[in-house]
Amino acid sequence: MAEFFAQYMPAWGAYLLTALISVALLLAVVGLGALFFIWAERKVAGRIQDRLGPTRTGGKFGWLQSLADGIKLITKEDLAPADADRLLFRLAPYVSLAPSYAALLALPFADGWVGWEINTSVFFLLAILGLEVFGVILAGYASGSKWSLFGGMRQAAQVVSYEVPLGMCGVIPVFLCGTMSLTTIGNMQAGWATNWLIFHDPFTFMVFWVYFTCAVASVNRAPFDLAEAESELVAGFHTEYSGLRWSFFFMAEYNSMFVVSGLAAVLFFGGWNGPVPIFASWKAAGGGWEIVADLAGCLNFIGKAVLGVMVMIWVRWTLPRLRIDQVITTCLKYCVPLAAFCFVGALAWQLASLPSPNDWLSPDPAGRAAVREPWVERAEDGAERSGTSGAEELARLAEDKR
Amino acid sequence: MATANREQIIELDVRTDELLVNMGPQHPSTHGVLRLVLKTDGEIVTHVEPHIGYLHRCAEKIGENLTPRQWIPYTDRMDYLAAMNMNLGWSLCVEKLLGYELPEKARHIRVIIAELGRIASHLVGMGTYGLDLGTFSPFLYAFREREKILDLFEEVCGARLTNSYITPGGVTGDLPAGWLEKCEAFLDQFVPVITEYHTLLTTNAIFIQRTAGIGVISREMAIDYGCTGPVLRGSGVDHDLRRDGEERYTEMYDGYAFEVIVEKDGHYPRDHDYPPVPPEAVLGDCWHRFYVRMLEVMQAIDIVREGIEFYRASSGDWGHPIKLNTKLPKGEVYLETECPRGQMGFYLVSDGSAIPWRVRARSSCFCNLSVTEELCRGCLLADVAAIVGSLDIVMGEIDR
Amino acid sequence: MAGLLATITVSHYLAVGAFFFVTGVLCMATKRNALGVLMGIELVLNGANLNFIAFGSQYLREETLGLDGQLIALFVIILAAAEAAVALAIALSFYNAHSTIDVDQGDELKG
Amino acid sequence: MLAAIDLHGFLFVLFALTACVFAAGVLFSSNIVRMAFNLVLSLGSSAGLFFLAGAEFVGAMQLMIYVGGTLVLLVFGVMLTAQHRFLEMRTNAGEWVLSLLVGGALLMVLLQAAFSVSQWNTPYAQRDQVEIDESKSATPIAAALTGVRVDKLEETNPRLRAGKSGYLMPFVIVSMHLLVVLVGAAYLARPRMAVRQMRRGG
Amino acid sequence: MSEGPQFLDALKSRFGDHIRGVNLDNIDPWVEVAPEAIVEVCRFLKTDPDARFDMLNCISGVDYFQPDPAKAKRAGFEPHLEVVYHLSSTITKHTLVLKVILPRWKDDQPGQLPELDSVAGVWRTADWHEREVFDLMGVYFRGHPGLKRILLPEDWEGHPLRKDYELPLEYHGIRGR
Repeated sequence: MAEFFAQYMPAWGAYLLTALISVALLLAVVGLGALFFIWAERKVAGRIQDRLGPTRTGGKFGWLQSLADGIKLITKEDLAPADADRLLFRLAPYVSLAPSYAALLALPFADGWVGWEINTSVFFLLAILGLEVFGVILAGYASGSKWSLFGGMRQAAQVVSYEVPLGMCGVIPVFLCGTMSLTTIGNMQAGWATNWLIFHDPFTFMVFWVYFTCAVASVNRAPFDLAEAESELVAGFHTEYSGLRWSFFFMAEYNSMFVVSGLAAVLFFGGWNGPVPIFASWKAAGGGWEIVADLAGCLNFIGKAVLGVMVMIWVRWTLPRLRIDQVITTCLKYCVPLAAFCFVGALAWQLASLPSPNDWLSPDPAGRAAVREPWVERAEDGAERSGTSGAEELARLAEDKR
Repeated sequence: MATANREQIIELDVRTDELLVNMGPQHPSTHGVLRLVLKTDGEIVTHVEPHIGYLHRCAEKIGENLTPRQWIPYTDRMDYLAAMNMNLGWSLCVEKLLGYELPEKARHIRVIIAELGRIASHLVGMGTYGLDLGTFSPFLYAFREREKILDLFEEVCGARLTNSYITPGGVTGDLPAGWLEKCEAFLDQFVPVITEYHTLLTTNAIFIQRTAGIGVISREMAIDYGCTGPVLRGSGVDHDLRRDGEERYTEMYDGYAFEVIVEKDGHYPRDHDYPPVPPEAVLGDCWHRFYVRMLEVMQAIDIVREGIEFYRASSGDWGHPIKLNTKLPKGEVYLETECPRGQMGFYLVSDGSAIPWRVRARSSCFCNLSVTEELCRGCLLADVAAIVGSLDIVMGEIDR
Repeated sequence: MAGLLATITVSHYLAVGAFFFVTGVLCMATKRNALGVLMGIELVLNGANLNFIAFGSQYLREETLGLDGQLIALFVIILAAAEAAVALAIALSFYNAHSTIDVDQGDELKG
Repeated sequence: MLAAIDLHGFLFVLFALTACVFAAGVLFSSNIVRMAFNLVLSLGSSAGLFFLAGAEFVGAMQLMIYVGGTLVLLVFGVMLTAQHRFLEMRTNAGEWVLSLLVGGALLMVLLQAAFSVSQWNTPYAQRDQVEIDESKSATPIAAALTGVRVDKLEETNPRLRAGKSGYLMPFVIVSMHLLVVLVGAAYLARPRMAVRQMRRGG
Repeated sequence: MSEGPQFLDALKSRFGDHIRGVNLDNIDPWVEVAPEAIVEVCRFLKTDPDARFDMLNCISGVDYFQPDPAKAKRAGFEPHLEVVYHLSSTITKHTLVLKVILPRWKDDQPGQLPELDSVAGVWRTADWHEREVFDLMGVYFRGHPGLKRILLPEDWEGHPLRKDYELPLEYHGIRGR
């Protein structure tokens, strides 16, 4: 995009403009996403509970309810308790929101529609989502309230434990595709739904559920919402917060939900590639058609991610909360061993070249082997030139990869 | 299922600082204005001290200045979730002093109303217990049904919460025309709804994990602490005043067929059409208390159905409330009734005037709550909410 | 400043690394809180890591350490994690025994 | 491309400044929780420096293990032992002066060393032309761990190019070390006290 | 309302003079026990195989005092305090009422609370009930594990269920009357 703008203006301006557009778009995802998800949560919860949810504000379905809430929150007094560590208390919501927002940087919305094309984006996403916990811990500590402190401690224990199985689940699609780049992983699942990694083999199917459980736990949603556990800790880490600062925690929470669901969509559900390859030919046509195809892909991706968020909402309004020791045991006793088992299983499936549904449905898979990282070619060149054992090994590696 | 002397060792792997935490009086899971002062070591609660009295409204002192009928509204405000049953207890106590014989029809009205009150009360108990464990939806499902019962109450007496319907000498008015049909219609649609509650709570894996084996009150402990109602029966004590109480109360249930909901040899009387007891559950734990309540709802439905039949068959009138200034004979009486939350007792001392010399209300929740101190020692912070919730207390009744 | 902007070299990375190192050493020297000392160690290790990364970066020099720099940085990070776990365990165990985390009071060698 | 503004330089200054400022914050704050908070930001900024230097995997690793894991653990420890009397432990002024003098001298020496070598000091002219991919994706790093070197393909020295045993041995050593360390940590923090509670069932 | 005479007889023969009277005419018959014997009587009633009063339902205090001197003459009782124990059994389903008569003030000195032995060692539920009686009626229970106010604030003065109680003029700046 920067090159495109550079034709019309100085280079620095083009760069700035590009950056601004990306930032604005991602901020819109955070802001509008939070508005929509809070509204959706209230509507879905209402329906689950035989109520209507918001109905008046903004017309028939209470569309503007979240916006009205937002206005109310902005006008509310921003209180800090007397015992609080003022500086950290004020900073904590931003510390919570920033990583959640930064995670969107590396999340591709369609082929190439990504804020920052980074080769290790799966890893980066998981890493930066883990940082969100700092905001919660700081809020818990700085509030000067014991309930908040409990919330912060619970969150610390929970997130550190759940990062392990979450990472293990994320690794499985990574090694199936041979890359950590989300864009590449998404593109490799082009074609029919059978090419989605969740249907690749029984182990990936199983690991998706482990991933989803851990994702719910890592974004602190019921039944793992121990840090805010209303009936035990009043409101946990955000007990003492009010007004806009309070709402930042919620923006961070909903955004993280969107990010983990989006990650699930890319890792397991083909990302922007629909169950039916309608736009494949458009994409190939290039030019304006390509943009249309990408737009459709983007909507497809957002739809999948929103679906994930909706499932989380559904779960929240259905299940009771676990106890802290049960949360940790669930992680250590079930999630970690299951993830490890699926890891080994999926590895074995791949090594034994066992079939995946795509093999007989579309004999010429669209994606999988198409990705060649640049170094592979250089490695092949080098192997030709030198003929040394190490390079040969590398060439063989590259061959396997194909 | 019944394990004796289960010993639990709680390990404190890292010694942390002891925190003194004030749970309540404003706390989401203390059911009103209960204040628990907790000493915790990390998440483990080492000491609990309940502080009550935040809702003390001097009901007993007020009772010394009012005639028995005037005091009826004050009984409403004790257990405001089962106001009808409170009215009933006080009315029976006054009638016992007066030696009043109740007409047949009034007796059946009272049974119907009292059992509906039991259902309404247990629905709140169930719903708020869900809240304590972090699930919101069953609470609203419970209130949805409770509202229908309150609608029925409203039709009978004009009030939904503080009914003052049952009164010494009978009730304040006959059941309105067509009410019985509405009541039956309600019961018919209510029975299948209970399955929902069982799906969402009783048989839910997380619910069982959170309640089974938690807060175990042994038989002896329950009796020793004076626990009554579902808390007592949840510990396996076969004691229900509707069957074992004194005659003035039990004769109300003459002709009604019901079994006391208590576990015998691993089985509850009605459990053929109910989810089985999970293997993790220990007799006397939170799960059993909850389960007893759920079964009592079902039992109350049957009693109401019977009551409706009896009412239709009965003749006579619905009783005559005593005059406001009826002179009470000199003497003293004590009467306990089986209210939803336990045995609610009223003690009335009369010096021969129309106004009692002394009125005393023996609160069931008061005794049930006194167990927490021993029960919560060594449990986790989250269990405190689960345990206190399973006792199903109403602060209005405790503080009076 | 303008010149600096255009010409980031290995030396600049080394300077930042040096600053980290010195800060870390000072932390270790001055902090009385055991966990503060631990944080100083983390700073020192991170300073070292910066140097490895700088020498291994192909953006900065023609002659680089290549992937060795990054690999060593990875090892350092992992070892730092292990070290933090042990140090934390020691600190907590020290706290259990002495009810303080002031390292100045930890001169007796029994728990 | 976009030569007029040196993005790399700008971001470097940004990250380096924040990293240094927060590192100094660790040193100068006396409240342990604020120290931890400063350390988080400082290490996060240095992860940014890693990204700038092209070590994206290491940068993400820094974020995940260092910041997300180790420091959360550290803060957890802080909270477990955070009594008010330990939250603020001040060092006396004499110690401060002495250590700042020594530290300043050390910093001078190190800076002198950093800028003295001309090879390190000269800007890399072809930087804009560099297309690096080895360090950006994880596979070459993993290959290098096993001794297969992608980045040494152009190496003329056959011993270097052919690759060595790689880092498998250190990797195994580190793994064993980690295992021992975790067992040791668990042992150190083992249960010392046990509260016995009788729970009676009927 | 079965009044098993066997344990009443046993009670009488065992405690003799400590059983001050048995009133079987009242609607709820009651047994009056001497203050010094209350713990022993309760322990006997709890363990006696015929009685098995394992549950203490209620402890109530009743203040027999007519503050209005005009009515006091017709009141028909001497000023005194009664502590009433309502017992029942979950096994035999018996009920029983015990009464202890105490002076309104210890040694007839106003302000000195009358004393009675605590039965908290017999039934643990007595703990809270006795606290309530102490709080509202002003009876000091000797040997109670932690006798302090339960319903009223700990710094409240007076015992409101006494007939001569007057509401304080103010409490922490709140107007009382």
